[in-house]
Amino acid sequence: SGGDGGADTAAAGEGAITVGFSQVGAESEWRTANTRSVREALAAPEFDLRFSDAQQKQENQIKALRSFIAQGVDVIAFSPVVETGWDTVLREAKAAGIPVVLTDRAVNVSDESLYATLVGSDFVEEGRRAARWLVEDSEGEAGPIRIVELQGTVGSAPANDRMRGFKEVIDADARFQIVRSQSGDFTRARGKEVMEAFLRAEGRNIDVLFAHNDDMAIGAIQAIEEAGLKPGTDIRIVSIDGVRGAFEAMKAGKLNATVECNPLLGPQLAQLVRDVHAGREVPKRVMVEEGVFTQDQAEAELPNRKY
Amino acid sequence: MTGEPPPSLARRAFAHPLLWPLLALALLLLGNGLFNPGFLSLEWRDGRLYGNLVDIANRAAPLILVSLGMTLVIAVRGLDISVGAVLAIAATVAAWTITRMTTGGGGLAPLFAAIGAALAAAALCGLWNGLLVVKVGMQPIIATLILMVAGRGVAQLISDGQILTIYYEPYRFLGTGFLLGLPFSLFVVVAVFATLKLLLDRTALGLFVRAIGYNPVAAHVAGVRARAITLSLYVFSGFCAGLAGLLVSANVASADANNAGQLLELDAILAVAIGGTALAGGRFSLAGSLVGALIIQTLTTTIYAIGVPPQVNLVVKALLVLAVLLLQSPQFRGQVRALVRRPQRGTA
Amino acid sequence: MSAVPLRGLAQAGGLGRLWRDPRYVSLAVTVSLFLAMSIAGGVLYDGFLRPQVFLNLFIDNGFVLIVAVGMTFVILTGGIDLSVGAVVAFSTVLLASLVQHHGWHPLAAIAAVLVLGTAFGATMGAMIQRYRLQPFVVTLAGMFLARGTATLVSVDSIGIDHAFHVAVASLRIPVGGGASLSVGAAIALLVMAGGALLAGMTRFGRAVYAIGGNEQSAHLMGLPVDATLVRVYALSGFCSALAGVVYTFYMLSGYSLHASGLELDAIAAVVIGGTLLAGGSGYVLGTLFGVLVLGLIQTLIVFDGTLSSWWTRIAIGALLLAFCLMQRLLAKRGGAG
Amino acid sequence: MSDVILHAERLCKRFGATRALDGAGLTLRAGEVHALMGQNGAGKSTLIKLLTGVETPDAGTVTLAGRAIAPASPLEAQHAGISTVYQEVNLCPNLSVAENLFAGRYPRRFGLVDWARVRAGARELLAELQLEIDVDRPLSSYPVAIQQMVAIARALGVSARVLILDEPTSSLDEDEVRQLFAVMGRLRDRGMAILFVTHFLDQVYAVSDRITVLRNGGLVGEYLPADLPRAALVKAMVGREVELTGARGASADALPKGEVVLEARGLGRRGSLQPVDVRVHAGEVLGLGGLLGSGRTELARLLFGLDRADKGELQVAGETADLHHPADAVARGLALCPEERKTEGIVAGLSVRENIVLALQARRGWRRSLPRARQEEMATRYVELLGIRTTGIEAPAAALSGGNQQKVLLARWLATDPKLLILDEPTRGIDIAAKQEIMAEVVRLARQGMAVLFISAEIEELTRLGDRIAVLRERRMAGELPGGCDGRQVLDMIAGHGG
Ligand SMILES: Nc1ncnc2c1ncn2[C@@H]1O[C@H](COP(=O)(O)OP(=O)(O)OP(=O)(O)O)[C@@H](O)[C@H]1O
Ligand SMILES: Nc1ncnc2c1ncn2[C@@H]1O[C@H](COP(=O)(O)OP(=O)(O)OP(=O)(O)O)[C@@H](O)[C@H]1O
Ligand SMILES: [Mg+2]
Ligand SMILES: [Mg+2]
Repeated sequence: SGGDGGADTAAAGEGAITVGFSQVGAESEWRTANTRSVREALAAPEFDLRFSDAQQKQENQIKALRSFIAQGVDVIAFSPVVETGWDTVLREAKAAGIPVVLTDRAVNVSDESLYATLVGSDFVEEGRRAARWLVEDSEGEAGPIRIVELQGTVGSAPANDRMRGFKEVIDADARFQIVRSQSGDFTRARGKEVMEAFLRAEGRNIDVLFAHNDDMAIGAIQAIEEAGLKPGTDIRIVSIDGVRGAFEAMKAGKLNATVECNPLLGPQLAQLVRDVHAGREVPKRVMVEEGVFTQDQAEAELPNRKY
Repeated sequence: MTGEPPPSLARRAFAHPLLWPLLALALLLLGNGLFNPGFLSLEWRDGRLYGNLVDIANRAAPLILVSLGMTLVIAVRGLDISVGAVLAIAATVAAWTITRMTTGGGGLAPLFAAIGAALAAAALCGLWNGLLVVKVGMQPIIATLILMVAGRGVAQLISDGQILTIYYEPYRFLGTGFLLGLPFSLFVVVAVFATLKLLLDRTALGLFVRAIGYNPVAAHVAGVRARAITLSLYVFSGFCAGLAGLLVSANVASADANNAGQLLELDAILAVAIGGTALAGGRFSLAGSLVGALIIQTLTTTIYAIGVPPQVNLVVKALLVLAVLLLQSPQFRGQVRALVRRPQRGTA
Repeated sequence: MSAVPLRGLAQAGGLGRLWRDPRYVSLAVTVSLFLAMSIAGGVLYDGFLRPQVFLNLFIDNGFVLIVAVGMTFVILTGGIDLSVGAVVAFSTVLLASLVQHHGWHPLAAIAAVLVLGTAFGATMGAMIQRYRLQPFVVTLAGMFLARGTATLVSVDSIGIDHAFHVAVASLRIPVGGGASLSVGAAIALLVMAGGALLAGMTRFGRAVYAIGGNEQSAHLMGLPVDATLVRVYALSGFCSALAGVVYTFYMLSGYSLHASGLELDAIAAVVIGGTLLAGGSGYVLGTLFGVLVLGLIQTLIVFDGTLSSWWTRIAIGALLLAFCLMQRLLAKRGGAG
Repeated sequence: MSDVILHAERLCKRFGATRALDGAGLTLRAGEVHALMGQNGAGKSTLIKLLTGVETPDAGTVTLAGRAIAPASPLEAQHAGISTVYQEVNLCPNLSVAENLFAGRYPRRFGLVDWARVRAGARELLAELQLEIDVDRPLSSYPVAIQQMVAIARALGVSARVLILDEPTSSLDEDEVRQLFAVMGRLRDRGMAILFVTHFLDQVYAVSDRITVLRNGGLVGEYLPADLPRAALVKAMVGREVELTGARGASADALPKGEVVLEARGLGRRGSLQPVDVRVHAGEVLGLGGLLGSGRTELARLLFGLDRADKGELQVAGETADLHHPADAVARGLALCPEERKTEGIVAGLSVRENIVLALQARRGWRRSLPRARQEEMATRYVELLGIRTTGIEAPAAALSGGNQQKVLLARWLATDPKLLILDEPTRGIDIAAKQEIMAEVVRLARQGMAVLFISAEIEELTRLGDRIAVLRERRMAGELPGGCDGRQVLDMIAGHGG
């Protein structure tokens, strides 16, 4: 909890690197794990962490960045809520001579030199991976394979990108067909509700469910069970994130695959901050280690899951 | 709530404030039925009733509960925008209690403990709101805004930011169980609604609530304990949100402190307003709010059922809400009538 | 209605009177509490009392202030406008789309956005007035509509890189001591001043107060109630669109999810600033302080820099509570004395 | 008739089942004060609303200076030259007095409201009515009487051809009424036509040049005061003969005094009332007189627990009573019919029945609901007893005429069968016949053992009704007089000279 962070900050020595970190919020387990990883990695005495939570609002994040600049921190790191709209404030940071490290998501800026580096995942690639798993898994099957899609929050970057990546691969194969697509707002409750409606409208003609995150998939699994079908068998399910709940579902045979989107990038971030502060050359894009997990790996992997 | 004098039955039905919300609901369902013939069908399978109508009622249950509490708060010139956060707190407290207790063993003890703890926490939240409004004299929207902002934080504090998953079957029954072939949540709604109706119609509470809403000063002068009643209505609103929290968390077998009940306050107020309750206080209708909540859920289900692309959802919802509102406005109906009659008058 | 306190000052012997008149007490309390909170921040955190920190309040909350000024008028009539955040988002998306995808000059796009926003507000006002619908529901539908239309224009966020827009966005107006204001903040301050003048010194503004006091009486007194109501919502629509424009200067992007929940921030700012939600009482100047208080709470929390996500929420709630409690208690005492 | 300014003919107006106006008419001439008379609910206010565009007539014509008009809003009527004070104070409580006087027609400079001129103008207007108050304070901080004067001043401020005053004097005391009449006289001499509604016959004969009488929404006739003695006027209004003599028979001293129901010793409140002693016995009517702002309402509020006393002691039926809430007072058998009908009395959204049972129900508590049949029986009884003109007991109180609302309020408190009934200006706005009935009812209740504290601005009412008369002056008790005394004695004590 928050109190520990405070104590560490107080203990930080004079020469510590002051890092201002602006997090998106605490909207999901994934995010909480991400926050925890960053906090733990930057709790070392060599850092002095200023943490700020934006409550999912870009305005708040920009306010936080301005405050960091006003406080004169050494390095700014943040997970952008959205891709656009960062030019002005990043320019201010640059003018103040504060290097910026992006985590988790990319930003769209006119001038690439406005940030030092990005460590994080690629949502489009995650969508592609989910689709590739599906294509492999459907080898030898005859079409049409009817897919329903549970989208994330309308307009959000992960939703847009995961949809794009998924379609890109699926569209190349004529057997696949997305019959219904609706937003489940990244939540279990919505995921369940929307899946119920899908099942009601399509009856038993759904072959595959693609959910933009695990939570919606978990909600949808309940809906499928309540409708008297077997998730994972009657309807194959692939989702993204790789949270603990997804592994449990895979272990129970209810979820077929999850594409990992690894939130534990704290240690990588800490190293980058060190390098950037020391003026060392860093790569512009650092990927987090991620994989695709299926039911056979679930049992072995479950104990390793921290979130 | 008001008992009109009894002229002709037809006239009374026509003037009944529930007529237009009900008509709107009927039109929505009918439209759905036309678009998709299977929509209105009900099916008896494995001793249960299945169908979109059951789904709608079941899904709407939490919203109905919250709207009932909101109706009474609004009736006394208040507002409670913390219901979503209170729902999240109740859900989290319930899940937390269960995770604590089920490690010790099974039985029904965890179920009752969870229900009790969640409802107590929710009622306490309501009491807090009520005290800020009644004792401190804050404006209701700000008083409840405080809990709206902080409440989710408290819920996340309890859950440590995790989605608490509930592996305990008896609890799931609240959200997914069936009784006599109908979803259990419907019984909760009916029980709360009937109790309220009895309480408000058979005792003097309904009269007092309306008196306070129309003219708090006059009610006070007449000896009505306006402040105590207002306070207890906030408690009740919290309690309703707590009940809704139980249903929601039991339905998905987990408590999501951040997302449970997100934007619920808006939907609830919308339901209350569609149901014909005056947001300025005084006139209120519990049945109207119930119908209003059903209308909102039907809208949502309609959007899913007809396969509206997600980016058009909001526009469709907006247009449907506007249509419902206009249908209810006597001025608008008058205008339409005048338009229809004009050609006739020309011939006459 | 800043004009009135000033008048009071000039007329009857300065602050003493201002403090005693119950109508200004709450405003005075709000201002004093804001100052007290700033000083507390200065004591607790290094560098908090730098001028730029306070100017940032205006820079970062400029669009909130603009929206809140429009909202003040709506609330003064006893109404409410929930569509503001959505109209801001819609304006940013439309503006960005016109500039980036359709090759409009930003100035032309700005004009179009302002006209559309005003018309949108006026339409809602006309529905509320003509069909006697409750403002809450009409503007809620308006919120769905505006946000929905924004997603129809584009689900993706659109970055704006037109030279003019970028130049305006990065323009800083120095105010001495190395501190500076953005164009958006300057516009917000102008809107605030204009709003105060409009509320306190014009027939329109006074009609707004009269309607909030008692709509029926205002009608019987021969005030143009219907026209005023429509204009108030049009004004709020205009302010939201203008806030959208300022937002694009702030973010250089248009996005349908921008400014989510802004309506609540704006309402909260207005009410914290001392305006009665029931209508008829309050000051535009109070709204300014409402916005500043909300901004200051954010700033305090960022300066603290140790709070985890949930503690941030609880801290915001607690600071809000502390502020409102003090405000109530002090205003009660001041009003009585 | 060249001097006819406003002429209305065969006006009809229905509200649902109510025929508020049914063929009423009126002729107003330049340079006259014209009294419009009728019982409560006769349609006077409705007629005025039709003339001024608040409501539109179902049938009938209105001509102003020979041209047919159909004002669609009060604003249009104002532009046409009709300035109006409506029956209930219809100003904005949140605005300052000065603003209320000038709203809608502010003097402006460079397009902006010129506040300096607004305030100067406000003081000038009020000075005409000899009223010196702080024009910057919000209107709501003044009692109804002052608000009424402000409303009148606002109407005077418009250079209109027609001035309409709907019961302007009901809440004013004699001094204020005299000021108002002086102003009306001046305006008439300037050629203005003034329409004036009142229930005080004295005032009618004191100022009016002509009288129009309405009954049940229809026109009874137009008369010259000289041709219409009081009895005939009352008969024209009511439709039958009405006994106008005092309701009181025996002199007060002859009555045996019951036990003390309420006793206040040194009861006071900082800033509103100096410590006073009051004692009321069962079976007696204590009249309470005083000028505007003398503290009568404040005393009533203290006795009822609406305000908290910070000095002194209150005993009800021999027991010390610490009243925190009106409910405490109600539980002890006290009742207060408040002065401010609109804000503190009537609950406009509730039906007549609900308004009548409200206080009784509050006393019984929320659990023990009065059976519907008893509510209806009770409401019907009081509607008949007090002659409340309504379409039925389920009609919303908002649909009742002002006087009838006042009767509903009285019924509410009578229904609680209190030990002590405090009536703060209960006859305000009530027609002459109803006033007789109410006063008779008060006396009857007192004879049955109820104690009554009767606050009134009318000395005649006090002397006729009071077994004793207490007088407040400048927020302290000025003295007490026996019932049935000479009105002039009371007047002297109220004004603070002579005694
Ligand atoms: N808005 C309304 N709706 C229904 N009925 C109404 C309405 N306004 C007036 N009435 C009815 O019309 C009748 C005439 O009312 P009006 O107010 O004109 O009486 P009045 O002569 O002014 O009485 P008073 O002396 O008590 O003021 C009454 O019976 C009243 O109940
Ligand atoms: N002429 C006046 N000028 C200024 N303020 C007044 C005047 N008359 C009354 N007030 C204010 O009105 C308030 C209420 O007075 P209160 O109601 O007790 O008087 P009252 O004796 O009941 O007279 P009434 O009921 O006839 O108005 C007081 O606070 C007083 O300050
Ligand atoms: Mg009248
Ligand atoms: Mg009085």
